[in-house]
Amino acid sequence: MSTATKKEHKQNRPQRGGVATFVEAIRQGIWEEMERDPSVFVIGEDVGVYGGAFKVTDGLINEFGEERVIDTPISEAAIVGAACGAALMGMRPVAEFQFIDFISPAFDMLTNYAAKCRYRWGAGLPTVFRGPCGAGVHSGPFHSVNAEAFFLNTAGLKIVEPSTAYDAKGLIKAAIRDPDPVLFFEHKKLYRLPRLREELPEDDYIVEIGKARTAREGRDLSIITFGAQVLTALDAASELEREGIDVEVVDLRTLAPMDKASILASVKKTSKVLILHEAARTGGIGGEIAATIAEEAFEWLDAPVVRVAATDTPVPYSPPLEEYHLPQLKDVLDAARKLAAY
Amino acid sequence: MSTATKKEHKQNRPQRGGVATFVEAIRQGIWEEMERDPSVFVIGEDVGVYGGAFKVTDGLINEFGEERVIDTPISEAAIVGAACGAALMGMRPVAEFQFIDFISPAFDMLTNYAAKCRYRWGAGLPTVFRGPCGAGVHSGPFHSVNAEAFFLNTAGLKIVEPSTAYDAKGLIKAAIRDPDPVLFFEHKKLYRLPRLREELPEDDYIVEIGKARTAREGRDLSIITFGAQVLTALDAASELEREGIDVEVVDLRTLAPMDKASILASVKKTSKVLILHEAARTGGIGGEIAATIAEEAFEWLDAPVVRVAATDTPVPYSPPLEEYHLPQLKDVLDAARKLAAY
Amino acid sequence: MTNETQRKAGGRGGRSKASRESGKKGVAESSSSQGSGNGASSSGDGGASSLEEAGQEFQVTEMWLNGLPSADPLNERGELVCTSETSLTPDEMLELYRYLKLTRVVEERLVNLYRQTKVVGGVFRSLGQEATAVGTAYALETQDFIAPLIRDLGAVLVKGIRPREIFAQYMAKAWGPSEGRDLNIHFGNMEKGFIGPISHLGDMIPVMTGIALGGRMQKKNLVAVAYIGDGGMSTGAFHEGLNFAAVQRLPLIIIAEHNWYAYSTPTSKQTAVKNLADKAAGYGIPGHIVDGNDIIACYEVTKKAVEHARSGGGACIIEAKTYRRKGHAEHDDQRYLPEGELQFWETRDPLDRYERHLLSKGIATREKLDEINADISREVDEDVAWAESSPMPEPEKAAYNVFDNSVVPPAFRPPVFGSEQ
Amino acid sequence: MTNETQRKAGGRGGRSKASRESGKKGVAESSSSQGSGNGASSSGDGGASSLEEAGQEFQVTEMWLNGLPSADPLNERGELVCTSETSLTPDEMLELYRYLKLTRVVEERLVNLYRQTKVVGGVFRSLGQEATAVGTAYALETQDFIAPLIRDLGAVLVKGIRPREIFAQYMAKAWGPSEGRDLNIHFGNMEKGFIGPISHLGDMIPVMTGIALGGRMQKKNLVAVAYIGDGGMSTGAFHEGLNFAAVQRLPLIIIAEHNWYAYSTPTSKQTAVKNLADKAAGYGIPGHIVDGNDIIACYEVTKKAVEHARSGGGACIIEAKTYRRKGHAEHDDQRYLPEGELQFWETRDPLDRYERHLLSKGIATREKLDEINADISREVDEDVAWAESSPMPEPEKAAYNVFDNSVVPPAFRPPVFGSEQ
Ligand SMILES: Cc1ncc(C[n+]2csc(CCOP(=O)(O)OP(=O)(O)O)c2C)c(N)n1
Ligand SMILES: Cc1ncc(C[n+]2csc(CCOP(=O)(O)OP(=O)(O)O)c2C)c(N)n1
Ligand SMILES: [Mg+2]
Ligand SMILES: [Mg+2]
Repeated sequence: MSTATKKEHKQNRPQRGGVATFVEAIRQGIWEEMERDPSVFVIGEDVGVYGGAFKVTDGLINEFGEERVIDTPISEAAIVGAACGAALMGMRPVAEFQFIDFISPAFDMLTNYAAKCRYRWGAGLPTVFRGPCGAGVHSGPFHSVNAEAFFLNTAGLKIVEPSTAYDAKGLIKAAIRDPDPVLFFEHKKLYRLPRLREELPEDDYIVEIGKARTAREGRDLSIITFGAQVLTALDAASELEREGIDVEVVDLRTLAPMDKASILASVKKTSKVLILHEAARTGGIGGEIAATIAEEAFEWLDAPVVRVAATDTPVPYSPPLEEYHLPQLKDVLDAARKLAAY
Repeated sequence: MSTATKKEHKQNRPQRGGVATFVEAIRQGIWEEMERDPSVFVIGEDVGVYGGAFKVTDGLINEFGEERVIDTPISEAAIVGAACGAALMGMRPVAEFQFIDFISPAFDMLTNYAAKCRYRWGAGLPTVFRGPCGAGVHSGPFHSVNAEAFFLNTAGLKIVEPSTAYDAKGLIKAAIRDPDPVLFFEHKKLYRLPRLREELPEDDYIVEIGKARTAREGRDLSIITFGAQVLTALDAASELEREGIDVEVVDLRTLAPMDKASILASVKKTSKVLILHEAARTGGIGGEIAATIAEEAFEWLDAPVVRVAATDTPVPYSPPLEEYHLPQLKDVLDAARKLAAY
Repeated sequence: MTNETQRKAGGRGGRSKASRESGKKGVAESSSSQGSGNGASSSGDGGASSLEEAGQEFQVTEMWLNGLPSADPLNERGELVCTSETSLTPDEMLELYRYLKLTRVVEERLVNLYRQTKVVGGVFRSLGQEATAVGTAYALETQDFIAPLIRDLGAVLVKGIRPREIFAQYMAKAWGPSEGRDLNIHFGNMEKGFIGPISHLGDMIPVMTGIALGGRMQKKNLVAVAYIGDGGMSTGAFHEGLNFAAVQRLPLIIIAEHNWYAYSTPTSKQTAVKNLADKAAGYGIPGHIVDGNDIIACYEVTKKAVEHARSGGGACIIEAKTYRRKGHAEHDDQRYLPEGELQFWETRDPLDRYERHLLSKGIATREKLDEINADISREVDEDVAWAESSPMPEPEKAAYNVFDNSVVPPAFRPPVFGSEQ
Repeated sequence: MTNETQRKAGGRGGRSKASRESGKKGVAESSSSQGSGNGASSSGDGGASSLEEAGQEFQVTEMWLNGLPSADPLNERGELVCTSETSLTPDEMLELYRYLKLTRVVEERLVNLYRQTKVVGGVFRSLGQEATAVGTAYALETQDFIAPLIRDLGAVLVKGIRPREIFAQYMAKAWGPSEGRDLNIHFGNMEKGFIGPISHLGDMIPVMTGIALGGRMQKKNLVAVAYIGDGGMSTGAFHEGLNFAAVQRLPLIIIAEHNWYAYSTPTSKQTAVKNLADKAAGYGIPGHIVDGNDIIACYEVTKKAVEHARSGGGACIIEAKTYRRKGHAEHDDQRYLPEGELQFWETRDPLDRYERHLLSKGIATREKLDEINADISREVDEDVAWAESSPMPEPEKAAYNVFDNSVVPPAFRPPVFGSEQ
């Protein structure tokens, strides 16, 4: 699939803040943390001279050298294991998966070693495991995964997925400073999306892990979502506004530990919930969200909890098939209208 | 942890039916399928002369030889990959994980190769991946996992977990005859539990994959569960009966594809639901069940959907800690009483 | 002399006895299968580590010579050709040419279609390394199986997959073998002995171990050939799969394509061995080294390995030294290449070289080759047209075939509030 | 001669030049680090594959001799002792004895406690292979790190972990280092350079690669030692971790404990190589072979490897040939053992052997050893008493420390209907 292109070289130090794309915001965040803290280093496949498949680490090697920007063999389990070992020594690794699909060979290292170390003997592992996730760019079954649900049942892993440039920078910096392992998922569709270009503060800032964000205030129903689907939700909201339906959009930002308080607050406000995610419906994170609501906000509900998600198949390659598989704006509108009318 | 003991040798052919334990029922099922179909073979670590860590494959090598009972190196990814390759050739492998905890190094092979083959190019893989799961026997963080939720979001894998000897035999036989990959989880606590000894039919039978079972009829509330927790649910039901609470217990048996119809039928009958599972609460399969109910049976609900599960930690080793972590009878009773009183 | 000292030592050193002997055939044996193997792998501070230690300053000869025959096969005019010792008939050699050229032409067409944005997703070229895929696959029988890499289009064509299937796949069309569900060569054809790969590198090694295992159980006398890159060999799946095959003495042949890069990563950052074939020693199997740009040498070494495997000799590794002249995919700017490297490899182009071989050895006339090329263009034109004429898949088709739909229904999008309301 | 022919060839063959030379120290070098290495690994159809091909009929000498020094070190009376060439002082040799004996005694105590059902879970013995763990670990400095296997209790004790911690762990007590959260040696102590393993075999190799990587970044001059079994080397994690360490030339030493079984699986079903050290060749690093029951040889070979690694020489594999005399765990009936195997290995018990060595070489008197043993019993009695006096953990403690609780609250069981009602 087409990743970064020749034109986009930004070998040099990124500016501090200023107008930035989603990818540039993450690059700024990592760069600033490496300047701030010598124990921070980057490790992964093709992250050095090449600057990463999506150029997230572009230029870092020129600034920080091979010692702190490490190209590895094609060995995801070793990347995770080595990151954990280095973290035990007091380093703060930021490990890249070239695509989040390739986190799966490291599933064991993440869920059994990284996740359980502090619990077993008090050894916290300040580690970040990041990479491009998500579908919608016709990359087929092996370059499109949304992996959050694979890890949600394993205590000890934080999961973060931003949807704005501001949050991306603030959250990657928070993740790097976090005392525990953080899985940081970046939807590849957002990296260079003009719509997400925004002015970032010059000064150092972080966005706290574990806190959702109200992307849009509304009274009639809540769409609870995250990542690239926040944009679908916002588009649906403006369209529904014209129909007199006032939609609130909650951007979770952190998927584990989940911000239950914000979810429940929104539900109690609107009494109707639509959960939207890009991964397959069955076994997806929507189940956890719906269960939490059905359990803790039952009395406030005026309608069934509705999930809009991908169909229960792998992510197909061909555009018409992928479009059928993925949740579309029309699916959200349809569900929202039925919910509103319920 | 203590697995099988010297006394238990059953090197010879098991009887057809008769009174059998849970482990013996599975052994009977595999044995009979190997007799019936020469393409069925067993592959895994120590499954040959040793007969498997829990003796599920005991004696098979004497009967069927090294060609069809294959001891492998400690290579779970290779076990799964080789099983898939052999299945492409028309064989029907039954692969054992010594403990289901060790399925994690094969997560990639299972979710990316096994699960997607038919969808990608029509090559169905009749494969069974089985092994002992579950906690409660003080085996610590790495010999106690309940892994169903790891796989629930990956389309293409069936997941089965029986709770009786009859079902165990009928389901392992159905799994071996199934045209698609089946993950078959056997709770190690059930293997030799006297309570589960029962008379099995002499004749060949299977239990259909995808169908839940009503383990107990009731009017007041439904406990939806599976595996070893079915016993906890039944114990709770009899205790609550004395208090005049009539509990229905649904044993899912198959976790994917889930028997929604049976779940919804029970909910519509009792209007109150308690979901019980042994894995950690957050991100567990209970979320999917609760979401399905909140979405499709909302109008029939008279109370919040309650989940009783393990706490969100690894499985600790020391008995008092493990007891705190795992759902206990008292937790089920407490939740059921509150639900009934709601 | 220990491996470290080898790694430090410079100079070209001498060729090993083994490789000198087999030099005529462009085939060497590595330390793993040779007492004198260490000679071979200590021969010059070659390849990877020379690039590494010279800080990316390119050292053509050492990089190239390392582990390979002492002398390139040359024709009378002193031009680089292919090994002349072969059991191939002239007709077979022409067929081999046809596949080699076809591979190049199909890929060039794919690039055109890509530029016309008719290809969905990326195009991954094998420019400069086509001889490895074509030559090795040509040594197989119909009952044998291959699991190629994305860059082994040539092997797929040799196995009988038609260009139209490839074009349709790349264009995500309904008539493609995966009906638009997966991309490029990600499909399979059991009748033709072709198991398409998945993206996750290394995973096909255990799968091909299973193909060989199943084949043995069924008394099929087949050989399984799995292609893997210098990068893919670093995966755990590669290790587990090959180790298991070696223990079981299964007929699994690993074609290790040493094209010097894994995406942007040079081999020196992938492994500390000199030759990928050296890895065979860790599995107790033989390792062979061949000039991957000498199509006849590739055929010959594979032919022997196949016979050996088929007769119960077990697994082996064949390292083909070649070079990936294009970037990882079309978007890759190759900024990581050292000066002069590309130019050197252009002079070793496997197609030019084989053409020269056929002509100067009088195996074919220019006219004959033109005929073949014209024929190829015709076929490719037809197949592109066919593929373009294919419709895109019906959206709803996406719901089918997750499971056998006679057992489990298709995965349609459920109605809001579910099927129960 | 290729590996196959090696595998088929029978007979003992001659020792390799390398191993003959280093024989005095009970240390041989394998093909991976020796030009003459193939000699070593072709020396006799030894080890695994002899057992395999003889259909489990035991062939002591070949199994034993394969890859090892030609001659066992014997004392005047012709009894088996340890290598006499050593830099160890008499006091150090007595300390070494203390650790060796302590390991044996602690394990025997654990078995008693197990029989009294005071141990929760299983007991995994290292009976007969204690010298490997103790001898290799004794060669390390305080700043060095180890990741032992479950059977390397001896290494853990050498690293300064007290028996009481082990007893408390096995009994799942609150005073145990993991406070009852994990079992046996599944804990760690960064100050003492001890990283406890997890159950998943192979996973500690990448982790120790990271320890070495982090140590280098921090300019700590440390060496990382990872223990792995004949079985564990078959895992993908082992391959990925060691390969990465080799590429980075990190100071990682792999102690490959060749104790002939992985649970019930013989080495012949685990790998097709003769010597585990042969696997070093696949990583471009040296491999060494040592008599794992000769505690001094284990110390010496590790000492050299550590110096080499510390001075920038990169990773290596040390294969220790030893034997697991007990079953995988207490419940294992060892039904899979060939006749005579146990008996043979009893005669090579590393503790008897070292005691004999110390006495017959006049390094220690019987009285001195008795003194040490009395001292050990005293310590072990005390520590068992201490551990038994520990309470079991408070149930609620189970909720703490999944995350840093100053950031994320403990994971208590939530109230029914949730915190919101
Ligand atoms: C397990 C895994 N990790 C990462 C990737 C991403 N990736 C795709 S191709 C590639 C480089 C492959 O290099 P090599 O194995 O040498 O094959 P070549 O492209 O040179 O033919 C990488 C890293 C992958 N496909 N699989
Ligand atoms: C990845 C993985 N698979 C399976 C197991 C189960 N298991 C525990 S110990 C063991 C045998 C280990 O043998 P070896 O590596 O030779 O070590 P030894 O017990 O001989 O010291 C097995 C298969 C495991 N712990 N990890
Ligand atoms: Mg390559
Ligand atoms: Mg062992």
